[in-house]
Amino acid sequence: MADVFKVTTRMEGKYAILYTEGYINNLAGDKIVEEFNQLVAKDVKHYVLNLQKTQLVNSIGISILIEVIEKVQEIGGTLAFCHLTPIIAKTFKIMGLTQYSKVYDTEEDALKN
Amino acid sequence: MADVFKVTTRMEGKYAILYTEGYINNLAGDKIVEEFNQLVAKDVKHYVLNLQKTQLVNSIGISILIEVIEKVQEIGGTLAFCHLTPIIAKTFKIMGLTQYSKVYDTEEDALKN
Amino acid sequence: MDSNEVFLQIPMLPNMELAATETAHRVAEFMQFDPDKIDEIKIAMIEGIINAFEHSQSKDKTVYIKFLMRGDELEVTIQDFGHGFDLDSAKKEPEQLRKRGHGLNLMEGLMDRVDIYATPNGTKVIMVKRRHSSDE
Amino acid sequence: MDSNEVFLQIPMLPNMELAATETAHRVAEFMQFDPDKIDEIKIAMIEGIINAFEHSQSKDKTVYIKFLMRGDELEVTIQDFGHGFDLDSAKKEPEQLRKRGHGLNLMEGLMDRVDIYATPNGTKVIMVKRRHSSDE
Ligand SMILES: Nc1ncnc2c1ncn2[C@@H]1O[C@H](COP(=O)(O)OP(=O)(O)O)[C@@H](O)[C@H]1O
Ligand SMILES: Nc1ncnc2c1ncn2[C@@H]1O[C@H](COP(=O)(O)OP(=O)(O)O)[C@@H](O)[C@H]1O
Repeated sequence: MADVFKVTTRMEGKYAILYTEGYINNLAGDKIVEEFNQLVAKDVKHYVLNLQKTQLVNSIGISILIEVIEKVQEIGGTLAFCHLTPIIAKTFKIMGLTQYSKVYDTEEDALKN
Repeated sequence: MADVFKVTTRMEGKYAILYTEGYINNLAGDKIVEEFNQLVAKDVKHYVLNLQKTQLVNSIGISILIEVIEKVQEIGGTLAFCHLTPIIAKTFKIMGLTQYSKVYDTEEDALKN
Repeated sequence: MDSNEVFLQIPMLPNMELAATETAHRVAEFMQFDPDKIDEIKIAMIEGIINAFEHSQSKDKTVYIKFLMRGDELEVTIQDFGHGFDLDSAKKEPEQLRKRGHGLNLMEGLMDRVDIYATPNGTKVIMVKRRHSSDE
Repeated sequence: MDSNEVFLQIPMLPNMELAATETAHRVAEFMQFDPDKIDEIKIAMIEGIINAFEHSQSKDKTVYIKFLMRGDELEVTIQDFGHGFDLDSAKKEPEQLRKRGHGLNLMEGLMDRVDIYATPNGTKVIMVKRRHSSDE
């Protein structure tokens, strides 16, 4: 398990792809918001969160992601997730995230749609 | 941390390079011996153990590696280690392994020497 | 102690819940649970433990965790000696895209059985996961 | 319990020592030990724990582990209620390429201080690691 949470961003066309690494708890959620705010300031509207390197999440961390989803909706943008482990996908479903943002298997799929 | 220990082999010239993944305990040591015995049966004499994906070892696992070193010496072969974490290198030193087999930083270095 | 029990006491400090999930990992692996089931146990446990961290206000600032390996079943007990809570009002229906208040739902959604005993002397969450769930 | 203590009781079962090393990891990370020092603590602990597994013959088949965060120091106690051993005869000089018998040396080589109390009622190993060792 990655010990210190990290988030990095790669731009592809109009999309910002955020890669998380490690446990998404409240601190990790805050780091994602920080990264996201910088991108919004640069007028980026379309986001993909690639969670391939995240095995564990907690509901506080995810609640922060919900805030991000809301903000993206406010600016008329889109946010999709990809590379969720089956259990993180299940967690998102229980928490109702999947109603508000799309979940794709791969980054490619997320960018195509 | 890898949960189930794995060892895989790649041949390069006269060298067999064994890649370990996960905690080297007694069971892992036995798996390495098994792999090694198959290679000896195929007349391979020169070995490199790449421990890049091993973070933890215990002295029982390492004692089994010592047996492997002895067998290699018996058949007039060589065995080198590479990609040890600093603490595994320290562990090997305390256990006296570094007197009997060489330790290299990279696989390249191990194959050159 | 029976050799089918594991005890862990953790202080309410950042990321200490991961000590518990890693212990769960070893125990469930020993019981030959498959990796997805192990992840389900881990996320459910995180929710139980961070609830105690966040809400219990226990004076000893400690969470007591017990793992009981019982044949095909792993029973995990998460206990604190805080002030407890009212289960009925906590279990309100999830609103649309409600931000918080998913912990109890997650535990129930991820485990095979969850029993919660909340009293003014503390909270005890007993969660059970079976190696072969009936719903799969 | 003080909030600077962590307790763990593990049964003598395969790989259960990894539950203890992961707990150590979280505790040492919280104390801001650097990654190499954390690995040193983990390998030293593995040796103490597998010794109890292999040699103690304790009837309760349990190892009791305590972590004490004490300022810059982490103190780890590993205890079993087995038959103990004679420390002087166990600490013989290492032979050339001796296969077994490195556990005690490893603990001493990897930690800043190791005290062993072995009696016919069991063995207690107290190991200390400082965040800033003097030898580095
Ligand atoms: N161990 C506990 N001690 C005290 N109160 C608790 C405990 N666990 C849960 N609760 C109460 O139950 C409520 C619902 O918990 P949960 O579903 O996990 O959502 P959240 O933690 O996001 O509020 C909490 O807000 C809290 O009031
Ligand atoms: N917890 C323990 N209970 C009983 N005997 C022990 C314990 N720890 C160590 N010993 C004794 O000390 C000896 C040396 O231990 P160690 O240096 O770890 O080497 P090894 O375990 O390879 O024999 C063991 O062989 C055993 O006789």
